[in-house]
Amino acid sequence: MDNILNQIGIENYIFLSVVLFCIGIFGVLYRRNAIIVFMSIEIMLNAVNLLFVAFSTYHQDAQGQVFVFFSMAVAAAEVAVGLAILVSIFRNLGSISIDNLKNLKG
Amino acid sequence: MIHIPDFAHATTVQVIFCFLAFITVITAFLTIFSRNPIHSAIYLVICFFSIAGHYLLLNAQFLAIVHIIVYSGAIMILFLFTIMLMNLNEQRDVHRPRITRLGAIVSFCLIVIVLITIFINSKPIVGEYDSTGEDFQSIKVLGKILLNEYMVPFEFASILLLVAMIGTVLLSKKEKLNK
Amino acid sequence: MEMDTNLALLLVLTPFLGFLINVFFGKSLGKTVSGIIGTVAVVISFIVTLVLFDQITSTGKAIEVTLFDWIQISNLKINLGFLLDQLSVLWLLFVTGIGSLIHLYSISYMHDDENMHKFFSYLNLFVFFMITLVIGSNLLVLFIGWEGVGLCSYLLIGFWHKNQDYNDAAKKAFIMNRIGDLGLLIGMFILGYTFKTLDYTELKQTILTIHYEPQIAWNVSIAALCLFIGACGKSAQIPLYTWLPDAMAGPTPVSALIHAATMVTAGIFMITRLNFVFDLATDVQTVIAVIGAITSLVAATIGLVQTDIKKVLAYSTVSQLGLMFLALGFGAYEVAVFHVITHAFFKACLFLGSGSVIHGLHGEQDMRKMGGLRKAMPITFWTMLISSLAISGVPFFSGFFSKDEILLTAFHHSIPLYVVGSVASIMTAFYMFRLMFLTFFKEFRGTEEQKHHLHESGSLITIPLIILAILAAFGGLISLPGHSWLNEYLAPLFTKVAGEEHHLGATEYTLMGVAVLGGLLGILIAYIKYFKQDNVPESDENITGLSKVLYNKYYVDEIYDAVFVQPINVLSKFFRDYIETGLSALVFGLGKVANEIAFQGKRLQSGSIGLYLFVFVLGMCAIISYIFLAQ
Amino acid sequence: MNVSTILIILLIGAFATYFSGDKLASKVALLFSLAALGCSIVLLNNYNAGENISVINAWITQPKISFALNADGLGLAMVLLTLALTPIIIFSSFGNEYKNAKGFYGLILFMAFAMTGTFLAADGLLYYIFWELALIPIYFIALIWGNGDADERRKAVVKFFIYTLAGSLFMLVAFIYLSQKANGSFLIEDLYKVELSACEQFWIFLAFFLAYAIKIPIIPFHTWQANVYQKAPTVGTMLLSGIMLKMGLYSVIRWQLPIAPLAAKEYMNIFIALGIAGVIYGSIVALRQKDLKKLLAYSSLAHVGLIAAGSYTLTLDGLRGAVLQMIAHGFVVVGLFFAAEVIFRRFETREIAELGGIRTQSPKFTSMFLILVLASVALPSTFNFVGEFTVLYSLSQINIWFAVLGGTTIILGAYYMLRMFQHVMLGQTNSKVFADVTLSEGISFAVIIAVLLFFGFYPKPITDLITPSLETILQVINKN
Repeated sequence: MDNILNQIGIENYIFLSVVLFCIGIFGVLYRRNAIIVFMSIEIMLNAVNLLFVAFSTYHQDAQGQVFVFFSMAVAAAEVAVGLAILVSIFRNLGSISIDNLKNLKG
Repeated sequence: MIHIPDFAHATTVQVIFCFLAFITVITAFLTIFSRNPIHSAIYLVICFFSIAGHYLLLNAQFLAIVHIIVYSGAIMILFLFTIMLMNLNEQRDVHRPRITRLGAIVSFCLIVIVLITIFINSKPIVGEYDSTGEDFQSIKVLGKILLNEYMVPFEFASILLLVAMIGTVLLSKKEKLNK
Repeated sequence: MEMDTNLALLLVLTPFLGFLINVFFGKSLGKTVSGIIGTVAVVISFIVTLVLFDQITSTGKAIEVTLFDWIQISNLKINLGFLLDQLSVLWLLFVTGIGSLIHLYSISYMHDDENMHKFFSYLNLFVFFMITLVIGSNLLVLFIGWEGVGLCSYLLIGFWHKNQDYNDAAKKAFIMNRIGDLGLLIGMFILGYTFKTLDYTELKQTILTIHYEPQIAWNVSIAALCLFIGACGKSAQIPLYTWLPDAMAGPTPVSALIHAATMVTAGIFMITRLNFVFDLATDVQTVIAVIGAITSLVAATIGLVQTDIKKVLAYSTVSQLGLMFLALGFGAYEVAVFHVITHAFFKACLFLGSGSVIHGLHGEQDMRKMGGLRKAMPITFWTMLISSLAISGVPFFSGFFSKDEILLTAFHHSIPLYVVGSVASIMTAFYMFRLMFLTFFKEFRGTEEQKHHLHESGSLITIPLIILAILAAFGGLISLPGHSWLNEYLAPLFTKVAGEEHHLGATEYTLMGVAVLGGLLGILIAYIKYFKQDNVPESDENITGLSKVLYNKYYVDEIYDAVFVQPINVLSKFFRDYIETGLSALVFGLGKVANEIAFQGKRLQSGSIGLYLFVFVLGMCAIISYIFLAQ
Repeated sequence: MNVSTILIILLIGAFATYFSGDKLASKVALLFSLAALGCSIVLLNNYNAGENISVINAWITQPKISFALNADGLGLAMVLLTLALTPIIIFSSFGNEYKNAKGFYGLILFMAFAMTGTFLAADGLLYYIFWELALIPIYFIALIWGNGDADERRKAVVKFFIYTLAGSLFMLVAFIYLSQKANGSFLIEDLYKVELSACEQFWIFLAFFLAYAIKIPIIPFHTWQANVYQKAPTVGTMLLSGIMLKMGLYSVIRWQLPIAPLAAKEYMNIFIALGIAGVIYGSIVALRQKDLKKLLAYSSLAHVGLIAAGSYTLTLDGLRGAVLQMIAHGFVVVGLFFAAEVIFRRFETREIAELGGIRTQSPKFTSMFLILVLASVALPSTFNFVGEFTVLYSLSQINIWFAVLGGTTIILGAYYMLRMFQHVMLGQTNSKVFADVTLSEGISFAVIIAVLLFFGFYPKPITDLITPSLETILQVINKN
């Protein structure tokens, strides 16, 4: 069975991941809505996952996929908890703009 | 260095890759730029689907399925529910000062440039794309690795999910304020 | 050897024992008993001294006693040991002898004081330290005594401690002495590292055998100068003399014992002891002579106009000490020692006599309120008269011989200093007889009540007076010109041929005549001014012109106060109020700076997540570019 | 039996005191401190008989840190000073009532434990631990049982704590650097052997100096001193001035000089000058102090300046004189602070202006106080004279002007001490009643005075004890 990367090239996956990751960062910085920020974080996670899988194929090694598997589990847990926190913030403040979260101000 | 796809003689795989990559990037952008959070969520779902497509392309069927189940199925539903629960719409979105946007764009450009420069600068030596012939990405192989070598982390992952579940329940329980 | 050790210990420790007994049990023993204990302790020392004296004169050998190692310093070892030779035994003789008399005197004199046992304990302690000073075998043991007598002087000047003026005087004496002590210490250091020993005998041997280099000669000169500063402090020479007149605040027996006869001569003792060092430093000897002469003149001029009977005697003491230093400066140690001895006799007698007068007048010390005491106190009068004649240099009294020798020596070395010394002697004769006339002749000028109580003092007071007067009259016999027993006795001590024996030629007789005439002139002026013309010194506010300057002691105290004491006090206040606060503020300032940084840093934590993220991304960019791009 | 026995006794004593309750605490503390003293005397005998009483046990292997207690003559002399003063200090406090006495006395013993450890430790890190450990009890003693306005006191004590702690951190850095050079060993012998360049030595020397200069204190690092002395309870002041200062001085001799000998030689004059500047400065500032304890604090500053100057001469005389003077000063200053406390117990004030006229009421106290004052101004025949003379002599060997300037302590010291004595004790009888010393107060004074006078005439036992170890240290200093 042929390695699919022969036709695509690992570097393209790297570029794609980088771009995706940067979009995630951009989203985090650009938006004030906590939910969108969350989504951006998910994009970043996926960028990394994608790279893992690409390299897993490149090295012909399943370990990379195991990592992705775990990272998905963590992402799921993170989103669940994060959204729960957002809900309770929304309940208390009536808004989920991260500008309102300034209780850590020095 | 940069492998420029030769569109004239593009193979099917290359075409699929370009298409998927295009969708991924565009929807990711749209996720961020949509004013309505629901639209954002929908775009994100599309983005996730295209990533799953990538996985399939890379022959990681199991992960592709899991990805669709977990991300598009579980996580995105959670997002949508939350958005609906909060009744967020465009008006809810706060005004962003210009400086924030500028800062975001600057840092975006900066990090893209930095990462790509690093990548180019590091002069990666791409070896042969060898193939073992074994279908190492099959559930069979993955399952063996996961339950042998990664047994303990696997169990911890389950504990993590359990804890997250309990935490979520506790957090979203309505507190009795001022009583 | 065992015997000698015991004798030496007996000599030293008896007064100390007396001190201990009086300190711990004095109060319960009662005044008279404590007085007797104190006196007996000193008398025992005196007897031991006589035994030792006998031994020394018969064998001619010095006795050395070493008790144990005291201070260890890498290249010199300092023993606690005693050296009993001709000089120390001679000194001991009059220290313990006059000490005994003064103790005896004090039993009566101090009888009205509630703290008499303390007085005697201090006196005994003084004798103990004085003996230590005299018989120490090295400079450091001398220093124990040196500072110890300073301490006793402090305690005794401030004996009436309720009066803060007296306490000031005591403090001043102690501190002035300490200035000298620093000089002495420095001198010791230099001698120590130049010759690797501080022991007299070894020092002498080293100095006599050492190969001379300019460096060593220079060190010796500096050391001699420093030692002389020490002597200045203790023996009240310019510029450190001002404490002695103030020291008259103490009880009169103290003035007699410490501030006239014994302690103040310690400087002369030390210089005589180290004659071999001073002989090498001729420049320093000149300094000593000049300082001695100036001191003697300055003190004499101040003495001319003082009205306090004890102050007159104090300045006279300073003046006489100056004369002794004059002799020391010329290397005529035996002459200085001779004058020390005669001076001890007549000055102790004068002080005790003045004490008797003060006792009789219930504490009055101002001569303007005395007069006519001759009839009421005949013994005091006659003994004081003898002593005054002796100090004035009237022929055949002891002072005549000793003072004459000093002036002769001066004449042989330096005519100007001879003139200065002679003028001081004439003044001495004048003010002593001024004192006599004002005190004992004419009518009594005090209150009626005092007049009513006028009486001769008791026998405990008069007996010492008589003994001292006899000594003052005949003390000169120990060193008659031509047949000096003293010179022969002291000869082993000196490295140089003991002062070329003055052959009594025409010059000498002329000089003697001049000196006698001078003395008589002084007495005559005093007679005319205070007996014939019946002058009484003006009261304080009427004194004008030169005599005001003299009366105020050339304002030296004020000058010292303005030049040394006040600046130090101002500096102290400045340090306390500004430097200390400043330094403290500096340390607190460091804390405040940290606080301020924290406060400013706190504002950076605006709570804006967007900003945090932005900075975070920038930081990440920086770090990864550094890691991957900065090769 | 070895020196760790002393530490164990003190530590057990500290806990036993704490658990014995408020009423018994002082007695238990006294008992244990005396036991420790007895133990140390027995050990001294063994040491003199040639027995090895040092301890060395591996503690942590990587980096190599050992539980090493080295009892040589110098260490033993300092331990004896600590353990002789501790019972006196505890005994002297019997006249006072303290709240929560069990804590108070427990802390005293704990502090004695830490200080003894500092004097014995032969391992850099162990030494550092003991060094810092000693700071904690005194912090609480001064803070909780001190006097004066609570806010002011807290300020002064916290300043002291942070200041000294900050200084010590530099020392820790120096130790870590040294151990890197010594292949990870903190043992003192290994640290002595480390070959350092002149530049490294300079920085190491400076780091040590900062720690010690603050602790000793040498000007201009002394600003904590007067305030803390004034605010701390007298027991705390005694511990601080009598023993804790000596930790700094001892460490100069034990650690700073042998580890960085080149720097010590190179900058000798500067540090001697700093010490002597302290002498003059302290004396002059002491002249115009209004508070008795503050005056004594500044006098202490002057004295330790001289001791430090003596140590920095790097001569046997200087070191020996410094150690002698340390011990002498320890006793004298404890005695003087106790005298201040005795006055405070009766008059409730330490303002010199409000005192005076005590002598007529209490001859015994006056005599004892006077003897202490005289010892403090180094009258010959007191122990202090022996120390001061030796130190001044060593200074005169370096440069005669050092001796002259350092010698001004003789004059200025007499000036401020006698001035203080005059205004505190002499003058017209005070209108307030001053009871003469009680028996227990008298015993404390008598012990101190006896020590001062005995060693004033016969310092040989101590000189013989300390000289060999000082010679060893000098050999290390002069090895290259």
